[in-house]
Amino acid sequence: MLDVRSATKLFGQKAAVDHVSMTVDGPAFVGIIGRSGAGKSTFLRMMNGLTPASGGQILVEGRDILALRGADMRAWQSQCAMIFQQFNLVPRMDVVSNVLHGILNRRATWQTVLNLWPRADIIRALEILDRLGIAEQAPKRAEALSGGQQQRVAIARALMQDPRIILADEPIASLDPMNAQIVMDTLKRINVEDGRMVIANLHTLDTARRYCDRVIGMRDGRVVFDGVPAQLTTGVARDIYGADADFNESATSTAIPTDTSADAEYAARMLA
Amino acid sequence: MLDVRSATKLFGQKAAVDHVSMTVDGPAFVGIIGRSGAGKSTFLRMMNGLTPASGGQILVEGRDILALRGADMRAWQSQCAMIFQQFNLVPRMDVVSNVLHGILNRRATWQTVLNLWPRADIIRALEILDRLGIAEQAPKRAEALSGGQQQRVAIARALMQDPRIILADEPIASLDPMNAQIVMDTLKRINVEDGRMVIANLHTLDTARRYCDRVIGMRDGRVVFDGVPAQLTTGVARDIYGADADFNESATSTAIPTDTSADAEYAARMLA
Amino acid sequence: MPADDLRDSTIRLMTRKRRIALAVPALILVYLAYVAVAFDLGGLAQRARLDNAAILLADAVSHKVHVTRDNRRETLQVSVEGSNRAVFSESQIPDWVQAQGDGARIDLGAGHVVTYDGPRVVYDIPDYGPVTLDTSDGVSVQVPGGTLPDFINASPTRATITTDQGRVTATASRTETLRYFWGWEMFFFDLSSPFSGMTAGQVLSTIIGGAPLVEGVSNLSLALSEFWTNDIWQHGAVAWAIFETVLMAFLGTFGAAFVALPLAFLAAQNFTPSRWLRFAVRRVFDFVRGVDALIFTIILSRAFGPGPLTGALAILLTDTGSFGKLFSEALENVDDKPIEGIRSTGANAVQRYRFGVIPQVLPVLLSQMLYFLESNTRSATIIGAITGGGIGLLLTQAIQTTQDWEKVTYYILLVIVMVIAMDSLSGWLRRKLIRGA
Amino acid sequence: QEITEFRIGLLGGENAQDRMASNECLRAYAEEALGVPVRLFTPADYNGVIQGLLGDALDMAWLGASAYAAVYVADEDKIEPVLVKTNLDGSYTYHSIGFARADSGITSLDDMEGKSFAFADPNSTSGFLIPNVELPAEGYSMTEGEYFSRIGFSGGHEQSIIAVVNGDYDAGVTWADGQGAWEDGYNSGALRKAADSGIVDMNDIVEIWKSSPIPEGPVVLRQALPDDVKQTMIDLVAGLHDSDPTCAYGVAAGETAGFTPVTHEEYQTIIDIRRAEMN
Amino acid sequence: MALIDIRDDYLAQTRRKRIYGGLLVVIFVAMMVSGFRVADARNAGGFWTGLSSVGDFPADVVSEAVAKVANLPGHMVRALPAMVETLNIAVVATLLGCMAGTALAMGATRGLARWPRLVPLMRRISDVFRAVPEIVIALVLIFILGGGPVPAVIAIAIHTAGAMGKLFSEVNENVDLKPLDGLASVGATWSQRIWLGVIPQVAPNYLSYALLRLEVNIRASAILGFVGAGGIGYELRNAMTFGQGKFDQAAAIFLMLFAAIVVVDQISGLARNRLTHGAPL
Ligand SMILES: Nc1ncnc2c1ncn2[C@@H]1O[C@H](COP(=O)(O)OP(=O)(O)OP(=O)(O)O)[C@@H](O)[C@H]1O
Ligand SMILES: Nc1ncnc2c1ncn2[C@@H]1O[C@H](COP(=O)(O)OP(=O)(O)OP(=O)(O)O)[C@@H](O)[C@H]1O
Ligand SMILES: [Mg+2]
Ligand SMILES: [Mg+2]
Repeated sequence: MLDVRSATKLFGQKAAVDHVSMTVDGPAFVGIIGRSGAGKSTFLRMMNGLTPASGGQILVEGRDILALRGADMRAWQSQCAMIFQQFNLVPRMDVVSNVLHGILNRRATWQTVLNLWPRADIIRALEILDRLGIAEQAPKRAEALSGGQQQRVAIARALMQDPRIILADEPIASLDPMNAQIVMDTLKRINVEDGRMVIANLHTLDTARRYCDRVIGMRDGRVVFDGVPAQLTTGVARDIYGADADFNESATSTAIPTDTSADAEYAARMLA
Repeated sequence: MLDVRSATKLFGQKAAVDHVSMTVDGPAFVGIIGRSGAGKSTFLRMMNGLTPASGGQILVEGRDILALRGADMRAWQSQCAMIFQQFNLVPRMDVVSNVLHGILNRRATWQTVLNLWPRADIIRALEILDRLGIAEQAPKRAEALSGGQQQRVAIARALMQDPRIILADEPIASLDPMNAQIVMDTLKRINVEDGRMVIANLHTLDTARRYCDRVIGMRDGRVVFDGVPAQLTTGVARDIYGADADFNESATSTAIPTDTSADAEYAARMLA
Repeated sequence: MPADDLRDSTIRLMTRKRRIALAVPALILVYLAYVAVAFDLGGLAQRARLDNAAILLADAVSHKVHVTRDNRRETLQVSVEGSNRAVFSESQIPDWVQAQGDGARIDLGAGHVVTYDGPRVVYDIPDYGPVTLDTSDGVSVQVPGGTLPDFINASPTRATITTDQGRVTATASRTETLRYFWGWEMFFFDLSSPFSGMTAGQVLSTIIGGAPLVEGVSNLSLALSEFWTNDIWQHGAVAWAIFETVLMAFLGTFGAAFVALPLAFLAAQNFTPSRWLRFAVRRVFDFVRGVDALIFTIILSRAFGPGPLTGALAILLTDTGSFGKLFSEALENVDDKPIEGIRSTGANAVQRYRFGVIPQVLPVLLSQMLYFLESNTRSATIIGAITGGGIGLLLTQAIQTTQDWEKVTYYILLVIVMVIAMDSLSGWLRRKLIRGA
Repeated sequence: QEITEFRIGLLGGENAQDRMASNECLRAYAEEALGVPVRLFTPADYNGVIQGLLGDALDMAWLGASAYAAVYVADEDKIEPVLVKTNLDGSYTYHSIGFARADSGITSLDDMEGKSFAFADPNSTSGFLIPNVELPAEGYSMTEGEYFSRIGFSGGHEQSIIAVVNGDYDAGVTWADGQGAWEDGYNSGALRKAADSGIVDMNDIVEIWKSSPIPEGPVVLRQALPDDVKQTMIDLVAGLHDSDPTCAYGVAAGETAGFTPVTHEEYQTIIDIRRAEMN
Repeated sequence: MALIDIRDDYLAQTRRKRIYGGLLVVIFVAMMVSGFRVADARNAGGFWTGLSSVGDFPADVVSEAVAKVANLPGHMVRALPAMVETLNIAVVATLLGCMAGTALAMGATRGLARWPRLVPLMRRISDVFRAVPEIVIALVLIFILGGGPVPAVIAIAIHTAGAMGKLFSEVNENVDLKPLDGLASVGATWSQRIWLGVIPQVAPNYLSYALLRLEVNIRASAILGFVGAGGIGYELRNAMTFGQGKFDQAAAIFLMLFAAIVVVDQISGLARNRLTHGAPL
């Protein structure tokens, strides 16, 4: 289904993505890990067409999407949804409109610009929001929502696109543990229930271990690990992150601690 | 030396300072504590003449400074320096100029307005800055300095006034623990070495205990405690702050913890 | 399925949004349609004279030389743009005009030749034939075909032939032939100058190595002074006009700042406790701002007559209003802390303003003044057109007399350069002064 | 008393630079004769000169009759008329000429019903004051909408000609000496200038009305000037035609037989007419 | 650094500042004084002699207006259509100018422009549009199109487009680009990205600037009336120029124009206050 061949992106002299190759067959949940600057975001942006590639091919069902231009590229983008760390919603517009933006490419420009959405589209947007448990927020402005809710709106926009592939660039990096869990659970559900491929950049090992079918490690633009979560030992992680023996996994963890009594106590004292 | 007799300040019906009386003989370091709204700032501002009093007397060497007006009042202000929580420097002017503002009252207006300071004054300002360890900052603009440095400039301005009394209104409230210590040490040094009286509003008990010769507790505009730091038990503090049994002193502490090894370790790991 | 009422309310919301999204452009369109009717756009399309635009464009980049015969006095004169001040002397007459007996042969190029022969004029037009105009008794026209083509406009007393190469006009009193040339004529030196007629290379070599054209004056300074006093383009006078315009803007802007600053204190809440005084001062600001520099120009021209001072004072008055408003807003935004700090040292009121207020507001005021300086340069151009000063007057009058479009173009370019220069200057000063103050 | 400088105001009709240039010789002569700096001013319109005279900012100007009346009405003691330009035949009158486009089919005012009509400047004698009085007297109402559909001011004589040629107005009025041939635009006047410069081909416009003779506007001096200064300037301008005909041509804006003395009485009629125009 | 060095450095710096500052003040004062004297010398009337008669003209107008106060309402009613025309000129020109200015701003902002290479060109176009005074464009257009409101509309709109092009692109620079990336990722076209991603963010600022511009443009359209572009300025000029005898009319027209300016000022001030204090769109 997805066949990446030697995909490369140069910024000036520097290779942000350096001859990356991989193949994904079915609708897998793929996690990409690696430290800051490893090229994770650049790779996803190349796949989505936000950043033009410098070389290589990315074949999706036999078609090289890196070679697409103009309207063809936009048509591809409409099938390949992207979720961002900062949600990238239009803050001053309401939630439904933001979700409807997912089908911008399939409606006439003048129609979208004048806000003339067909009733059926609106109903579908509401159904998607309902599925993600935020239908109540529909009429509110996006900026009025919490981070977790905004990310779910972004996922709803992605679902509105009815995409074959969902790309997620550190989707939970700006969320608190509680919301992070909800968002990751949602993505997993979409992956399993709808059979859509999800490729997610993740910055914590335990999230990758917990949700992914397959984990890819990047370092300096290259793929340095490609395997199942079980193979992701602390030693391997050290290699990926280029960390020395001090490397402490929990420092990067965003999992919700099971024992929160100490915090609760502190909070109670503060509020008193 | 200082004899406060029933000093009172009414704002409308409300007495912000309510018949405060006290006597200070030598050049003591006096701390005033009390919760927000207790009238600490108002009392200092009355002493400095920034806020006219509603009643009572404050005798300094026999002269009632609350009765002063116009040029006399300004002459008194020039002998009674004030240090503010927010430093109250002129941010766009350089450090030396800010220090020189301490002697505005003693130089001809036209001279100061044209910024024509005698060489001797500039040299003295630089010496004071040197004594406070910030001579290097002399040519910079005040706004370019860190909070702690700005507060030391404010102290330098106070010293430039060559005052008999230095009033300090929560001088360390907007500083981090490190800078807070430097500023308080500086004030103490001035108090001890130069023999100038310092009256400081403080919002933490441990600072008061550590630096003051005498502590005055205010509540609702009245003096509710007047004694040496040793008498300042947790029970007394509860009275002053009107707090109940939950009162936990360390919550208000800004002292630098003695054992910082844990932090240092963490920092080292992060920087690695 | 989401709850029905939620769905309905959302759809209602979207419908409302859609209505707004359609209504706003619709309203704008309706308004524009109303205005189009009110402004008679349809009639305008008919009235528009695109040939005027063509004349304007052609004239802006070209000039014409007139060959005029006075039919009563029987004299011939060759001049640029028909101006009395640009008449070719005997020796300067260009070689495409050749005197022959009681007339002349004028070569308009591309085979077009006009011959003056006493009261008769023959215009030989290639591919058409000779056209003869006779001015001895009224004006009679003879053409090869017998029927008048539409490039000839003739009446018993006057005839005009217009071709791509030039134009011939004949009346009983005079006959005139015009030939068009590219470029601005005599931009550097007029006909009376010793440099007249030289090519750029010749001028350069004369300046560098040539023997002095006038005893005791170097060729360079001669060239400069000839350029400066050029009779046709009057570069010196134009430079003065530009200077006057900038002067009006400069004096007006900074003068206004001086007047407005003390008054702004009276209008600022934190410096003037009296509500009534504040209200009064603010209304004065509003009034002078609302009256507009234009009206002041007219009012002041009674007292001071025409000239740059009147314009400067008009700008000064208007901007006092604008600055008063802006400055008082800046003053209301000052931070009280430095003022209090200064006060606590025993400083008097003057010192408090000097150190507590001025350093805070000065950058704001300065930057506003410099913004105004640029826009006032433009206003000064307009005011000059009304009071009679500066480049504005030259420009508007050149436009209104609709003849010298090349000068109009020249002035417009100068105005654009002047405004952009003032814009850059004020931007540069803003960066310099405000960073370093 | 002494004067320190002498200021001459020049009325519009030509662009400012050309006005300056044509009067430069007069300035130089005056400077020599008076022994003080003499300066020329070129306000943008009639009103600029009027205000300058009223405010004592100008010492001398050559006004139109109506503009003279405007100053006189505002302040009787401000200026005095001293000289007037004479035509080649010795008369000192000119005419207000009504004109229209030849292709409009309009040949007289009778064809103007429901058409638009352009005046020049509110302070112009021939371009406003006289036609505004004579036309109603001939039965053509000057109330907008009664006879003419629209009546407006173009701003000046040139603008009137351009406006009519452009079709903004169906007809307009401007000035001419009424001597010489129509096809030349007469001997002098706004039509002549426009025809000479090629703005208009005289074949394209027709005359539809001509006023009774209008007195040429006076050269005026500020009354408060010292007598010797006044006399010097009067002598200078009156003698200009003999001493330097080229200069006189420039100052008079055309062929002239010179300047002759004139008195206030010559303009009493115009003043009365102007008074009648006031609200 | 030793104190002595710091001291010398500082003293040298103070000296330098004093000299520069003093020089700056001296130059500025000299420019003001000599500028004033040049202007005074080149003016027909002198400043000091004219000062006493500054009130003459207004006094003439006021006394005549007071004497004929009964005429004022009539004059106002007669000038009403011209007033409406002036307002229409200003509104249409602001509308068209702001639209063109928006287009210029979108093309002149790095990161938003459809054709990034044209950014410098767009900026120069704004600069030139801004630099040409309205009166110049209006007069040229009057020559081509004939007198009337349309040349004024075009002239003011061109200037407004230039001014707004600059202001709007300054607003655009602060725009949050994240929503744009979001829209790009779903395959939105450039116009959809701009309309849905940028416009909602900048609309309050744009509107506020546009309202401010409307105030300016009302004055500009009145001024253009002075040179023959129609509207109230034309009426005012004719009455004012005639002088004694029609001052009552001039006063009436002036009062009406002034009232209109004040009213629009107030309304737009209120509207801008609401916009900046974040009322929903
Ligand atoms: N627009 C750009 N121009 C130049 N260099 C860029 C650009 N975008 C990314 N880079 C560089 O490319 C490299 C890869 O960046 P990328 O954002 O893909 O890393 P990442 O793995 O997503 O890191 P992070 O975890 O910080 O998001 C980095 O060195 C970065 O500095
Ligand atoms: N200018 C004023 N006008 C009216 N009331 C005032 C004014 N300044 C202070 N007060 C009131 O006077 C009382 C004493 O205020 P003051 O600032 O002296 O307290 P404080 O002890 O310094 O508190 P904090 O720790 O918050 O600075 C408060 O109730 C305050 O609201
Ligand atoms: Mg990234
Ligand atoms: Mg306080």
